[in-house]
Amino acid sequence: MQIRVLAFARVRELLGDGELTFDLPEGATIGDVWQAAVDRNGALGALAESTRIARNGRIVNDSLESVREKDEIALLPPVGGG
Amino acid sequence: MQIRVLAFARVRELLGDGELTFDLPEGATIGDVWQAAVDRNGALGALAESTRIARNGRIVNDSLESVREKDEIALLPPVGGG
Amino acid sequence: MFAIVRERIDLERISEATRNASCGAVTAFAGIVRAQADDGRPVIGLSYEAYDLMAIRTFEEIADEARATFGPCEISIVHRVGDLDVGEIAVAVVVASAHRAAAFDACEYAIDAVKARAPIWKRERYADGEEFWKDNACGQGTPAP
Amino acid sequence: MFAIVRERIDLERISEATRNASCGAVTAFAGIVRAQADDGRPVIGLSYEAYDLMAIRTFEEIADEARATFGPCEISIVHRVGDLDVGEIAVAVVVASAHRAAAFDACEYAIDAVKARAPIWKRERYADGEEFWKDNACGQGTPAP
Repeated sequence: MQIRVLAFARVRELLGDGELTFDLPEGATIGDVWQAAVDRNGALGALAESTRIARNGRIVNDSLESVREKDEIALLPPVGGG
Repeated sequence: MQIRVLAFARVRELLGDGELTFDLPEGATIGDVWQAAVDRNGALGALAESTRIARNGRIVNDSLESVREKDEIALLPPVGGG
Repeated sequence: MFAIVRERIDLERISEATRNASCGAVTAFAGIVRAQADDGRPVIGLSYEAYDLMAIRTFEEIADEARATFGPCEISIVHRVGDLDVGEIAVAVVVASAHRAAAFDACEYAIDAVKARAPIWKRERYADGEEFWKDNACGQGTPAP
Repeated sequence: MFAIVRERIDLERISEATRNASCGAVTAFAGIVRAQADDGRPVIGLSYEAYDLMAIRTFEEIADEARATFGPCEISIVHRVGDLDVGEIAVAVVVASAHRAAAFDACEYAIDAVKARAPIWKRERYADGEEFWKDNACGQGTPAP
């Protein structure tokens, strides 16, 4: 299935684009999305501890949560608003 | 001597004007200024406890402090800014 | 900026006049004319008067006290006088500082002090035509006589 | 008003959009682009980006939390994105309330929360041409993988 992935700030820079489409098997999880991102650029691995992932605008705390076609997954490095 | 007296809010209303000139003897005190005001309208007497007096823009705490020609004396009822 | 004004108060303009390139944080307080008195009585507006010279000096003193207590910052205090309608800004305090905690503390200190002792008076005008002087406090100092 | 904007932020306009006739107190915080980084390095500007949809939802949650904690009030949170110059407003929080103590508390709560967890990113641009992402915090939640 096609999963829409948004990437911001330094994660965006490492992935080369702020909006990507990942092709993942049915039943893929949040953890699989992250792994697919790291497969695109291994340098992302160093950001694993500090990156949060949101699914349809809400933070996901369980990397085993599955994703569905049409989900919008966002990769969020440490924030710096204000 | 001629003393310039400013009156504000309800004190102004009781004295009929916001800017008055009192004719007081040399050596007159802050207390004498207040008494001259009460002489103009006895209803001011009820405001004695709540009224403050400033001389040239600074609060005077001693009613025996003397006033001088060209002083600007202000009669200040309870404040309500903001 | 310390001022008594007759015109409409604009928070953005005061903020721009207060902050500089070293200020990362601006805090502001605006006191607005409410449609109801504290007892719920409908209000159509407020009328303010001030002893301008002493009010501005009092604003300066309050700003000095805030800086002595909360650290260096830029402070503006502007109070409007004359007849104000419901929803209009009567007073604005703006503090610009390097960091925000001090800016909040200084702003709250300043508005509390302005209300407690600046020589400014407020008349509440009610929907039924009555009007009354509305006091906050007796100001500083001891009684007059 | 909860918004991510690309245009200049005007505190007065946000204040007018936030307050109503029952609000006697408006408090505001504006975060300004400073000419120096925390380490003193000269800064020529900041660039912000946001995950708009989630940022606005986060602003709404923060406002709900502030109301639950400090009582009823109107809250606006507006953050600007794009390239900002020194002295420009990056973020504004405006709180309108019947009384001022709650308005100050809610405003400070909201800006602290915005900085800690809204999905917004900041790049500091230095006078020497270098640029770095400047973090406040890791946001809410647990690590990704």
